[in-house]
Amino acid sequence: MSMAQGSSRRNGTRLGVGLLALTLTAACGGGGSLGGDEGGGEGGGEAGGTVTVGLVIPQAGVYTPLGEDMQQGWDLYLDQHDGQLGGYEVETVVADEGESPDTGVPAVQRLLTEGEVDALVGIVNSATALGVAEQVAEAQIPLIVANAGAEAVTKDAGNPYVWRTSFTNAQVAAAMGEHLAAEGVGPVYVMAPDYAAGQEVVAGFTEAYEAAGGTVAGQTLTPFGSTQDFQPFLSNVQSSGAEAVFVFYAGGEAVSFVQQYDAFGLKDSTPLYGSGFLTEGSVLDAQGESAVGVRTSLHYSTEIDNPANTEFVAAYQEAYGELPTTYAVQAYDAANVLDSALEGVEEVSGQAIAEALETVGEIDDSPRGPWTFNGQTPEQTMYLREVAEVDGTLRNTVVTDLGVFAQP
Amino acid sequence: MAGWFDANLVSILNGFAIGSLLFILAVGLSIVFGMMDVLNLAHGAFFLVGSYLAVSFVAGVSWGGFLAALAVAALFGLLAGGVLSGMTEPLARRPILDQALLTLGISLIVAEVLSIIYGNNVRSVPGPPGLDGSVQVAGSTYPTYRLMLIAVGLLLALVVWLVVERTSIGALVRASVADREMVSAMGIDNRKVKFAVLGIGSMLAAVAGVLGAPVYGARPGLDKTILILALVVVVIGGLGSVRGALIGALVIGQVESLGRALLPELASFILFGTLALVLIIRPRGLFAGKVAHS
Amino acid sequence: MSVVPDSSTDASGVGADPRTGPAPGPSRAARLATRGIPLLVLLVLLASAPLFAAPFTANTLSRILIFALFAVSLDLLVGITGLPSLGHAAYFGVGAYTAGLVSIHWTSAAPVPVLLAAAVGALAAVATGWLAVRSGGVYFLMLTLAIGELVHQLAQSLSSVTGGSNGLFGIPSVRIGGEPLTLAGYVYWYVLAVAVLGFLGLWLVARSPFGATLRGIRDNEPRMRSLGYSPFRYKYLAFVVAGGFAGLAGGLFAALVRIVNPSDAGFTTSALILLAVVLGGAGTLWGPVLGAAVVVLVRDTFGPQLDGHGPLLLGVVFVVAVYVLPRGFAGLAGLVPGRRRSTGGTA
Amino acid sequence: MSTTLLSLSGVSRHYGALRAVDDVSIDVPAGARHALIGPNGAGKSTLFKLVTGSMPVSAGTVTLDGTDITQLPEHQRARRGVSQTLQHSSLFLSQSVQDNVLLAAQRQHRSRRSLLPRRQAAARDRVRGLLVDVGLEARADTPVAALSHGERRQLEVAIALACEPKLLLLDEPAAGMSPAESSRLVGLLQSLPASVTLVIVEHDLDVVFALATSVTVLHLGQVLLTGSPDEVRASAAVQEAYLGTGREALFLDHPGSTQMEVS
Repeated sequence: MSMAQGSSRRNGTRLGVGLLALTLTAACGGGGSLGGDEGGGEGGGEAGGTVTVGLVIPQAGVYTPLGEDMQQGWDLYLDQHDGQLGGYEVETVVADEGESPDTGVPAVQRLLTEGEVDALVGIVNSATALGVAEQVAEAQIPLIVANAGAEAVTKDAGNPYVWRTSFTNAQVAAAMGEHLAAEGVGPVYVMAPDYAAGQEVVAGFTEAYEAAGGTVAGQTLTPFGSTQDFQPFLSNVQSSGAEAVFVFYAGGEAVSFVQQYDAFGLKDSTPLYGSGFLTEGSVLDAQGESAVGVRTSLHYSTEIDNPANTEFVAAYQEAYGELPTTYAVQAYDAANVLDSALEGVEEVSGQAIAEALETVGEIDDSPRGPWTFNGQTPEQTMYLREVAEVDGTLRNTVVTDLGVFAQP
Repeated sequence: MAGWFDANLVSILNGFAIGSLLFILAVGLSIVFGMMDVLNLAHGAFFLVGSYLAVSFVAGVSWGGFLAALAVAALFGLLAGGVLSGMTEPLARRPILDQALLTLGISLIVAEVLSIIYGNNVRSVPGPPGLDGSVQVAGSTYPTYRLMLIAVGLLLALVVWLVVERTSIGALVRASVADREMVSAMGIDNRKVKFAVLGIGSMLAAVAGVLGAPVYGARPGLDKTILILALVVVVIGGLGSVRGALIGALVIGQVESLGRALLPELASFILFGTLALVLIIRPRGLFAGKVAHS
Repeated sequence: MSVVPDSSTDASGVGADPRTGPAPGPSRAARLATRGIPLLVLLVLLASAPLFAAPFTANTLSRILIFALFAVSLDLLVGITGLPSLGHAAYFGVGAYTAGLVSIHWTSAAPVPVLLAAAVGALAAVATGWLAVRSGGVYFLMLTLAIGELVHQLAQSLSSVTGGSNGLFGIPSVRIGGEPLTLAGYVYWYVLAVAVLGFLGLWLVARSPFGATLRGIRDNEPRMRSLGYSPFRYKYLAFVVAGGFAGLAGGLFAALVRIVNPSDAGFTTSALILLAVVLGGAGTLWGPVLGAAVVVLVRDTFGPQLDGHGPLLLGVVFVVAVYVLPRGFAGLAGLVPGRRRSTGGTA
Repeated sequence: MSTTLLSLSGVSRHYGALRAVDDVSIDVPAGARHALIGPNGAGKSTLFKLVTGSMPVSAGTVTLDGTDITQLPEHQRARRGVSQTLQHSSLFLSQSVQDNVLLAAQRQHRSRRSLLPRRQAAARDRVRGLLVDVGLEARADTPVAALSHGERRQLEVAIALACEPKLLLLDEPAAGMSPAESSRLVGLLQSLPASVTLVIVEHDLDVVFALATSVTVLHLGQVLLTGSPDEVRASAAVQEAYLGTGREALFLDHPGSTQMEVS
């Protein structure tokens, strides 16, 4: 197609006009984009009627399994509560977050400006959460982040409209850092993928671990998204003299890492610790036997012994035929939080919901145990988990709880 | 020096395992391009089909499953290559970019169909019985399956080498790379040659997918990563050259293994850095099979 | 030096056949009427869009304009010069990061961020282009891919500057005369103004003798050498110009989305924009504008509503486009009978 | 005829054992009309490539206007005034006749960096003049792909002249032309001022003897003889060379289009 068609410029104009007509048709519902804050603040349901929630989760790309879990957690809560939150009928609008902000930000923008939603729930990717934080504030629509763990979501980029029911990367890592130092485990080699979450985990772990007297044997940030084979890095672990390894990996990298850690013989000599995502969800099945004995820290496990969790796990298994994951719990709790907030809302608006979120207080019926908002992100119990076979399936058994941690 | 060698022996060994797999994958890509100017960006997707076939036939549980997966993958690859050959035929006189876009589109569709069939979870495949453990190599633990991969890879490399360099079919292939017009002037149907070469190239990709499954597993997105590695191998080696594909695969195998072990801080840059470096020194790769593409 | 006196033959030559030579007065006016007026109408329609388009539509239109400018800058390489690049997003990304950093750390007063974005985009092309344009064909494709991946990786790793994979967030709104532009409609007008100037710049480059030289290199590089042109120098210059305009588009992107992340400089963005160029019809400048519109609509507007089957739709678009639109939308327009201009072309 | 414009000294081009051009030395004075003749495979086209720089020499030096240009790349030689028409037509097929010539003319008329179309007027005037000269004025807007073979040869000449050459190398310019086109071409070449030095390879000896002031005969890559047209006609050695190739008919009049050149 490199041959120029130098003589058809005029036709382009005609097609261009056609395109414009197309976009105008698409815009027929709009009323101009120069007005004040009509972007959605006025949208939504009437009092006592419905509340429209935008569920923004990955339906394509590498994060799709997380999106599926979150959808199921969200749906389960609604099913258990007759499709109502705080007395309002809930209408859920699902949008595909995709893999990166390139797809996630427009998806949110679309919901904000024409989906007429009253609140947003979801967001796996931290960059997407950070990219929309200011926009949700401008549109005065609260966003309840149900996964993205970047510290900045509720700090540097935080505002009254951005809430989180999940965790922060450093929060999870710091719990393990304190624990390993207290147990006298070390020196520890630290590994994580070379992207923002990995860097936050490494920093969070190292800070907590060294503050409590631990010694780091070395650290490596591995190329993110292009590392299939961890052997080259594992050989550096072996020569560093480390007594234990702490890592943060998720998804395909978590599977490769845990399997190769076993296959190259490190599992027998050097115990493996990690942030909980290393063995969370479907990756655990793929890791198989290699994962047994791996210890991780996280704010949830299916094996937590409390009535809310027992009931939740049973209901989830019945509904979907599989064990819940922390991603499902985060979305489930987002629904729970909205439920409490909407109780006190007289007339549904984004602003009213955001204000009501301030007064939610302790969530005492969460499967993860009671937790509260602190700085609009959970202050919650961290659990030390160990992978073991229970009833023929691999699970993250709870060894002990590590105490309550806020966002560091 | 001996100490250094001992410390990095496993990395070097591992580089050969990766290199072997990459060669099986890349040689088809290279020859197809050299002969037919078809830049097959669906190559990675065919690899992933092979990996998922390994999942389907539970290749890790028995040798029967493993061999069945290999056979079905080979058959699939032949058929897919044949179909692709037919699909690219109307584009033969169009710029390379058109075929690249077509095959990129096909790879997106294949990957999406795979994710509909198999879901989006990461799947792992153990090695077949007897190869799923690890052995001691010079004091270090090394997975047995990867040792076999080196052997199979080198064996396949030898077979492809012999076929291309020593048989009449190979002579035809080499002549096609060097001068396509001359070959068609000799009365040989270019389309048949293309059909065969694309079929065999795609077959090798799917077979590599099965062979690679116990190492890389099967997951969405693996096709892209693998395709880029194979493209780098092919370009470093020189398009259309079997020898280039072999050297390129071994170089990239070591870069991805030994290189990353020695320079972990630069691990993210080392692959494309190597590519850029080779092309600065040799703008047409190490063993250009063809003088010019314009 | 004039080899043959041409003053006498000149007049008769032109007079003998009115189709040759520069258009005399009436034909020029007619051309203005047939081409200028629809263009003017289009511009007026585009400019008035925010008056009746919803914010999301204005936002989508802004995206389309930005990707259109980006696609046209790539068309200068792919269509005009014959250099298919798979790493053009590198310069788009460099421009976006530049504009973002300038806005955060210095000023977001228009047009400073976008101008600097264009300048730094061009500088990045100066630094990397000499390497890429030495080779041709698939090697050029792969080298640009490598450059793009290296820039992407750099953006990922230099997290203290770029924010790494979290992206560069918190980019303040563009300011005009001290007033921040927050509403979608005003941002759209800003994007429209800069993009139209960008299109004009690229159009002038493509129509100039420099553009003609690039086409000559595309069609027959050895011959250009024998005419006294150094293809390397021209290809390099084209690469730098294209990088500068891609940087400009990136600067606008940062102003619109107000977050920049490494994937904006990566392979996926490069491949998409190349698709836009080919879909629209390489070498026509206006074709890629339509291609970019389709790509943006498919990926950002329809894609998120397909339950995750956006990539499937994209794949089908690729395959169908290659067969149904062999010359892109431009080729489609060329099929309309009786539309070929017969007046002397200058392109 | 005083100064030497083009000087070849010991110029050779080897392909392994094959010597396509072997130790050729020729001096072409400024303003000369110099013809190169010889049987097929004599190395005429290869010699042209060595002069234009599209092929490097294996040995020897090429001097233009007193400057050694042996190491200069092709495009820089073109800038110093070396221009050529190629034996195998090498045009920009997708572009119009006018634009083809413009590509050559714009480099001369100091306008190649100007963005505004108005500034290109000088180059356009020159193009129009040249198209009239070669007889293609009616075809200015035709795409080259639609031209006949003879018309393409005419266009080649226009492009070569648009480079405003000091040294114009013509490789079988009349091949494939009708007698009328051919004589028009001869007229055009004859009208070129003395500031243009011509070197022409041509099988049509009518054309050669109508134009040439001096002739070099090449045989098997070597210079057999350089002299005036009359000397060449009379030379026994030249007759011998042609007879030896079984090409007795060469000195008879015949159209050049049947010639196949191997170089």
